Amino acid sequence: MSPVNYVYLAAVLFTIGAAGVLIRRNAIVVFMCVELMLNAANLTLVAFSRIHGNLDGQIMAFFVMVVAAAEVVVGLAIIVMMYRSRHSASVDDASLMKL
Amino acid sequence: MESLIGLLVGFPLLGAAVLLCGGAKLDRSGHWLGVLFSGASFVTGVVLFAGMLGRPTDERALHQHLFSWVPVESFQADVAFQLDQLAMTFVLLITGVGTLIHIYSVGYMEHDVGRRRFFGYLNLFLAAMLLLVLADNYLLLYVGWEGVGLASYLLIGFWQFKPSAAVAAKKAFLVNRVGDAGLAIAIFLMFTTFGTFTFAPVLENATDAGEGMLTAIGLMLLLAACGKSAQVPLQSWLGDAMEGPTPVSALIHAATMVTAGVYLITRSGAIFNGAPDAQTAVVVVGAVTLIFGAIVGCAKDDIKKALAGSTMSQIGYMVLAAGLGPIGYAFAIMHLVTHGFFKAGLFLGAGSVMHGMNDEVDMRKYGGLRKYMPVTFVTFGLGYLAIIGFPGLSGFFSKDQIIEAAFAKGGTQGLILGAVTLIGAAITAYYMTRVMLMTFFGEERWRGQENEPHPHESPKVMTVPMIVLAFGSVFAGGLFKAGESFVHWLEPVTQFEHGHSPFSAAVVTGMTVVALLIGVAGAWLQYGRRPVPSVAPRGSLLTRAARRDLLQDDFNHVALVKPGEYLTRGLVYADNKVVDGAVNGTAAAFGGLSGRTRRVQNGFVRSYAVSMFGGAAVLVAATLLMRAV
Amino acid sequence: MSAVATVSGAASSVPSLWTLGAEQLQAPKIEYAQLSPTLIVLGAAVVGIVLEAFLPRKFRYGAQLILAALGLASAFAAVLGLAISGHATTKAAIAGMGAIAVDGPTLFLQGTILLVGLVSVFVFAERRLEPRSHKSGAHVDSWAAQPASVPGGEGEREATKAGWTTTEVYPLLLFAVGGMLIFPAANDLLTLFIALEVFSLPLYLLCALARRRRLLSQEAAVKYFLLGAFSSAFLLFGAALLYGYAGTVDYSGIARVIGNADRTTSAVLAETTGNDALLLIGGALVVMGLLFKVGAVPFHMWTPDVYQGAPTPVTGFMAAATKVAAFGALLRLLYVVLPGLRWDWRPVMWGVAILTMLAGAVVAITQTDIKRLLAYSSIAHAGFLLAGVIATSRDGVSSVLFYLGAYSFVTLGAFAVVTLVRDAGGEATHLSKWAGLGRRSPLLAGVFAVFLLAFAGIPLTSGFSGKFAVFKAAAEGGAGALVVVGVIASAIAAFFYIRVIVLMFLSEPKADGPTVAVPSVWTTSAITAGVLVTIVLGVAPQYFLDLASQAGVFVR
Amino acid sequence: MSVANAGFPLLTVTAALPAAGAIATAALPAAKRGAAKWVALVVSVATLVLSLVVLARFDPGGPRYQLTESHAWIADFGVRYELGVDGIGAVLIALTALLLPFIIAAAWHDADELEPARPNRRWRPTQGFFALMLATEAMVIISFAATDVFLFYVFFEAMLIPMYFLIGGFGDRAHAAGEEEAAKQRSYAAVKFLLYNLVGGLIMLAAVIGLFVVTSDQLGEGTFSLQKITEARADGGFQLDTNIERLLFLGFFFAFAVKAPLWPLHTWLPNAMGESTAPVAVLITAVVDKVGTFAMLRFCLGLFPEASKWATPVVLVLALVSILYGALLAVGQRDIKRLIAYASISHFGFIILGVFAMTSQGQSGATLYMVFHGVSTAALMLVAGFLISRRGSRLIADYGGVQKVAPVLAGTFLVGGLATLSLPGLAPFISEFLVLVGTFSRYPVAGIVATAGIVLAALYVLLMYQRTMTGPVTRPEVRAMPDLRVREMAVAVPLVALLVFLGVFPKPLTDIVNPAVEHTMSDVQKKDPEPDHQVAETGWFDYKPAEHAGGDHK
Repeated sequence: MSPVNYVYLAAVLFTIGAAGVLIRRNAIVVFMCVELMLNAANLTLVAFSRIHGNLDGQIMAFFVMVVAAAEVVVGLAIIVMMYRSRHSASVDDASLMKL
Repeated sequence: MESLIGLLVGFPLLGAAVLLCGGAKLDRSGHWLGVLFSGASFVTGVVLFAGMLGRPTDERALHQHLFSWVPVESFQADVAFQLDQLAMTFVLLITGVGTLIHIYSVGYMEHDVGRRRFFGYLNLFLAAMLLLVLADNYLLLYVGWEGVGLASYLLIGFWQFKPSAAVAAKKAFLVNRVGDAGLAIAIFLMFTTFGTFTFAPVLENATDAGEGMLTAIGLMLLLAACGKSAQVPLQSWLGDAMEGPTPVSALIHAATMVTAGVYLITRSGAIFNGAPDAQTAVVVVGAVTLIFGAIVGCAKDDIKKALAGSTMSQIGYMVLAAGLGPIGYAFAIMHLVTHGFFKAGLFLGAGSVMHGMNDEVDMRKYGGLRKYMPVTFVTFGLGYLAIIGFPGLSGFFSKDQIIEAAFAKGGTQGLILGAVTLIGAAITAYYMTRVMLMTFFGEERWRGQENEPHPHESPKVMTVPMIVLAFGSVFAGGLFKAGESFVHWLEPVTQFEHGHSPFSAAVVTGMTVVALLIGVAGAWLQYGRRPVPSVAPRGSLLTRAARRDLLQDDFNHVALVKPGEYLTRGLVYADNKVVDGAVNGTAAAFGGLSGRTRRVQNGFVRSYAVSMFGGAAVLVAATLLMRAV
Repeated sequence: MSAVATVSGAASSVPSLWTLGAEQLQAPKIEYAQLSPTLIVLGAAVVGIVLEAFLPRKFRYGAQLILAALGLASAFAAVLGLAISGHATTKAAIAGMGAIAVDGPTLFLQGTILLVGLVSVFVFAERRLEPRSHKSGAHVDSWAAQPASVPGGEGEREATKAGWTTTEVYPLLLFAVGGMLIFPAANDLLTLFIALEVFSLPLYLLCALARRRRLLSQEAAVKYFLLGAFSSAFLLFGAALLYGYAGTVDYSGIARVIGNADRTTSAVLAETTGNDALLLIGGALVVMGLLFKVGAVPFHMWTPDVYQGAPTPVTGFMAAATKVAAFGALLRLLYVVLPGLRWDWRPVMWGVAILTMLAGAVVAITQTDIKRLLAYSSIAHAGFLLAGVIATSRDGVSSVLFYLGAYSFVTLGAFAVVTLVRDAGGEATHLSKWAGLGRRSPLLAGVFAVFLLAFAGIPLTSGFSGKFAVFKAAAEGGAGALVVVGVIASAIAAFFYIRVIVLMFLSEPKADGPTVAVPSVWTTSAITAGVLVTIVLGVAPQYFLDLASQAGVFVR
Repeated sequence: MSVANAGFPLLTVTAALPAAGAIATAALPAAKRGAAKWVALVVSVATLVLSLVVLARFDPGGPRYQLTESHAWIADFGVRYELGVDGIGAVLIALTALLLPFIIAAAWHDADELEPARPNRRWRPTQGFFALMLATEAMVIISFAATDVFLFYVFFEAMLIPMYFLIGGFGDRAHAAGEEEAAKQRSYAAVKFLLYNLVGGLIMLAAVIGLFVVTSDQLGEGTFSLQKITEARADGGFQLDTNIERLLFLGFFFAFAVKAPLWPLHTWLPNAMGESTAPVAVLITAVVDKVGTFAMLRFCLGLFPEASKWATPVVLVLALVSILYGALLAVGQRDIKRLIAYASISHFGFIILGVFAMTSQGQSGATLYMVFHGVSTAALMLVAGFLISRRGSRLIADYGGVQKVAPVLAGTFLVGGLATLSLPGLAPFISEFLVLVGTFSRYPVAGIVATAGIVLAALYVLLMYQRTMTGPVTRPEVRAMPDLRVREMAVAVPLVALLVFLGVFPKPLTDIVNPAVEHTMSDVQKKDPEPDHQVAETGWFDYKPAEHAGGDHK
């Protein structure tokens, strides 16, 4: 089947991820949704790489994975720190600063 | 010779500067200094006069160009003097009477702390008035015009601690300012029409301008004249002006300044000759004021106010005469001069009376003063006879001429004017007799009131000027009449043509005499035969109106003052609420907008994410849209 | 990537990493000289980590400080060297196998970023403001004693007593700077993305490292991190779509495809380029990712919170450097990649710019916290900068460059001043506390007033020169209406800058008002630098304008 | 140009001197409070001398702009540091330099209240006060001398900052509702002043940029140089599209109308003048605001003649409204300083009327008006300040009978007032009459309406004098009032003398101003309207005795 469908799938995944970010309260989950969006991007890259028949996309995908990993490190650190200081991972609790 | 002209103005101006800036060390000698300067000016005047008589008629006018004042392109205003017969007449009147009144004031103001200041102001007035009559162009005349206004303001309000005086001064200046605006506009019109406002070129070419323009200019000049000469409708200030010291009333508000309007009209004769409608307006104003002032004069119990009313009315005569054109100019000036003598004399007399009566002005508290102050009585009496036009005295000649000229105007207009002037003459006789009787005859109503005055004759320094003026009021008229001397003297400037009266001169004179007899008789019946009540009776409606100056102030109050107050209050409010409010409103609006928008920043990450997502969606959509369209 | 350049373009043969072995790949060619600034900084950062690991605590501060300062300084020297040797103009070129463009804008921005970084290091290093620790009596700075410990917990108390501080901030700063150096230089989408992450991640962490008000600090970190990650996901997806459209991530390559230079090279390309949706959506998403970083409406909402919560030195650094880097990237993207789409993105950017200017100015009016106020003002300024970006002319580029240079130093100085106004609870950022500051310490208040006037764009300050340059470019670029809006926005903005000045000078000092700490040479020098740049660029900007206009050309 | 550059940079020095003085004053230590005052005074006097040198060096018959200097400044913006004065600029610089010493002398003690009880190394209000004044002077002088639009704009805007602090930082302690409220009012006034002018300035900024754009695409490279642009227009190398010209004109005019101020943008002035100290109020209305009217004359007419003509009707109407509106509100004021402020608004109406009447009388009048209004307002306002400082109240109702206890004060006050109502013999009369004549000769109706203003002027001035100076002395505070002191005399008397002198002999000024006005008229390609019946000007020499003066051509 045509690789284009992967692109559509990716789009769907991206949307799901975005929706998750908007909907979920738990910081971890939100963060995972972000990762989902990144992976959707990966899928797109790979799919197009397949379509175009060049490797740039695939190479890029690997880079993204690495970056995602790094992001996880930083992100989890921050989230955990927040959790420890307020005993909740809800992003809505982190709303001291407003207006 | 020319170079002397400047001195006429220079002496009093110097005097004013010295006296006003001199400081307290001049307090003791200041007044004589003032007299000296005005006297010097008078002497200069006489010298110039002599010189002028020595020259043939068409070389009499002198001209002195001092310096270029405001040169801007075609607008060339010079400080230059023009001394022709008309100006000469005024110079002599102003400096002569002025000097006399200076001398008189030395006595009158003896005990006043501000005497130095007073003489400073008097000198300032002389300077301004001389500038007015000597100017060779309308702008310089305007300077003198407002200068005398200032002097009058300062002198009316001389006793500033009296609120009434301060208010009267302000009122006088304001009303005059209205007139001044008229003069200013007249000058604009001349400038835009002729490209100049110097007398000679303007007047020589007046007729080119066309009747419409001349009428406009004429009416504006009339407005100015009304303001300065207290003619209806701008007459309301003169009565209050009596708040000033009596010498001031004599000099400024009787003899000289108030007649400036007549001078202006006469000087601008060429313009009026070309604008019959304007002339008619002048005549009407004159006639109305003539009667108006006379009626007011009849009802006043305050001796100065009564005389003020009469001044108004006499100037009415002059304005009327001036409005008649070449047949009247000379007589207007002639009456102006004679009036200068006898009215000044009357005022000084009044002042002398007040001097002896603890500054009491209410004639109902006078009576029988003739034996206490004989000199005053005689001089005042002569002035009285002169003003009512008693045959042989100066007033008789000048007034008679005007009445004759009024008839000579011809047609019904002539008849009406003649009638008005006759009636005026009758009323004049009436109120002057009234003043005379209430003051010097009847029983002594001042006796037995608290702090009863001790009437006494005034010192020489005061009586001498009165005597001199009395001479003037007796003989001046005859002098001028003799061989039409005065008319011939002025003719080169003002033109003269004989009016053709429907009645012979004799008839007119007869009517005049009859009129004055009626007036005198009326007054005698009312005040001579039966005692004068020391409190004013309620009086008829007309009397009460006349006591309130025929409701002129009430009218102004309703028509101008009140609306003005409302307007300003309204504007002050509007300025705060509307003009300012608009701006503050805008600021407040932004504040509110800001307050509302910042609520979007609710502190929740997810809502931020929503806005980002939405933003992204819009961005994409917009981009696609851009391509679509 | 073009290192592993396309195998035979035929879609039939399935290319994969395994089949690569067959071909011998030529070793990639790296122009170390031209990349030296970045390399130096990143190298210094790595060394910094090592130092952090092995040096005993009491030496770390000094060592890190020196290292960071040296690293940045030498990097700046390198930039100067490159610029002088003409790499900004004549020898401008693509380096790193097409990954990095070394040209005028790059060097100008890198120079700016490095200077900003250097000054920030000074502000970071300030340790006069906080009271000494009880136990060791060591000086401490504004960094968390022990970030890992729970706020208000035992661990924190211990660490505070011991007078520990987080010296990791210097390596983190260096990494961030490194990323920022690459960001505006990135010449393909991948490098762009990597650079973005490289400078974002350290910033997320730095935000969380405040010594006082740690809850706020952590909250700032969380918000910044989540939203940052979110936006970078968008950027990445956009990049993917662009790649899908053009078949390459190389800027000039994409530009060529858009300018349909080589659409017909392959059937596939012909097909993918058939639908512009890929291009437009992709482009829009990438741009959005950058707009997030510059803090343009409606992607600005993180700015106030993060600026307020983060440690003030970090805020200053972020506000200045991030904007510079992000605008650099945005410029390159729009001018190099998407010039062909000008007629599509310009109207959209118009909208964004207007929104940003007005929203920033309006919302700032009612702010009560000085840091939030400055945050909103930075949003408004982003709007003004966008006006310059829209000019799409060489003048536009150079004016934006100049504005960035001017603005960044004003911002740094302003936030440095904020660090000095303190009360018992640390920095007194609430505006009411600033009342009557002019009476207490006229000098400081005066300096801050200068910065505010520069923000407001009063003549004889750098703010005015910058604003004039940008608006001029915009007007010449046919965006007159935008200039008018900008002027109105500046008028609104003036209102709240003046409000602060009024507060400082015209209102009576409060009894419980803040004290102004006397800073060490570090902060002093930072503020002085800010003032000097503000005045010089205000009075005699010509030299720098020339610099910017020479640097105004992108290499393609 | 280059030739001129060889010369000594007189204008720069004239402006630099007060600037240096400002720095010097500000630098003085807290203890040296008295010295600060003297430094400021001496510097301002020295500046006056320099400005007189400028007047002396200025040759009315010479080229339009003289003493020119031109140096590169910001090439990228097409900006040069270009100075040069025409007659108008020269006299206004002289006015500025002339008034400053009086303002400073009058403000001698104004900053004293603010001095802290115990000397404080950091807070030095006196030094600051006088430094700010000198700084303002420097900026005003530059903006009068600038022939480069951008240069002008820069200082036009920068000027706001010192003025802002002068208004907001230093007030007379004479507010009815106590010092607490006064402080509030002051900062409100200061902010209002700054915002109004800043908004105006920013709108002008848009126009300035627009000007750059049009010049750059018509002349090749963008320029702000007045000379360049005027020359370019002269040889047809530079025509603006009608609509663009109008937009640019509006941008400029708005800023100047705020500064001037013209109704309805005037509301900042009463607050600013009311709340600040009298000398500062003089600085605002007599010096700083003149930049606005001056700029209309030089930039609006000079750069956008067609648009100026296009806008004339509206501007005239606004000016007339200002005249009457200002006067009426002055009548309605209860606060002396606010009254004078509204009077000034009325006078600015006259100035703008004269500028846009586009006749040589009107514009010469307007220029002279700027100078004379400066002097007369200074006289009136400073004396009013002395009065207020004695009684500690700005309310007219709190006075009465002052003339009796302080005649000299009352006298100078009266002369100032009479000048304000433009009494002949005092300087303002000449300018006002010229403006009226000039306006009338082209727009008769406008001229007549404006003439109504002189009546109202008499009303508000004399009302104020009557209520404050005349009447019986009822209040003890008034009875205890001392007359003018030596310092105050030294301020008031010279101003009064100047008013009289210029009123009698303004020729030196008109000689300098007229040529400049001719140039402006040629900018707008306007000629004075010809009289309907021009008569050969018969000078006094060939004056004929008036035997045919009767005009009896029957």
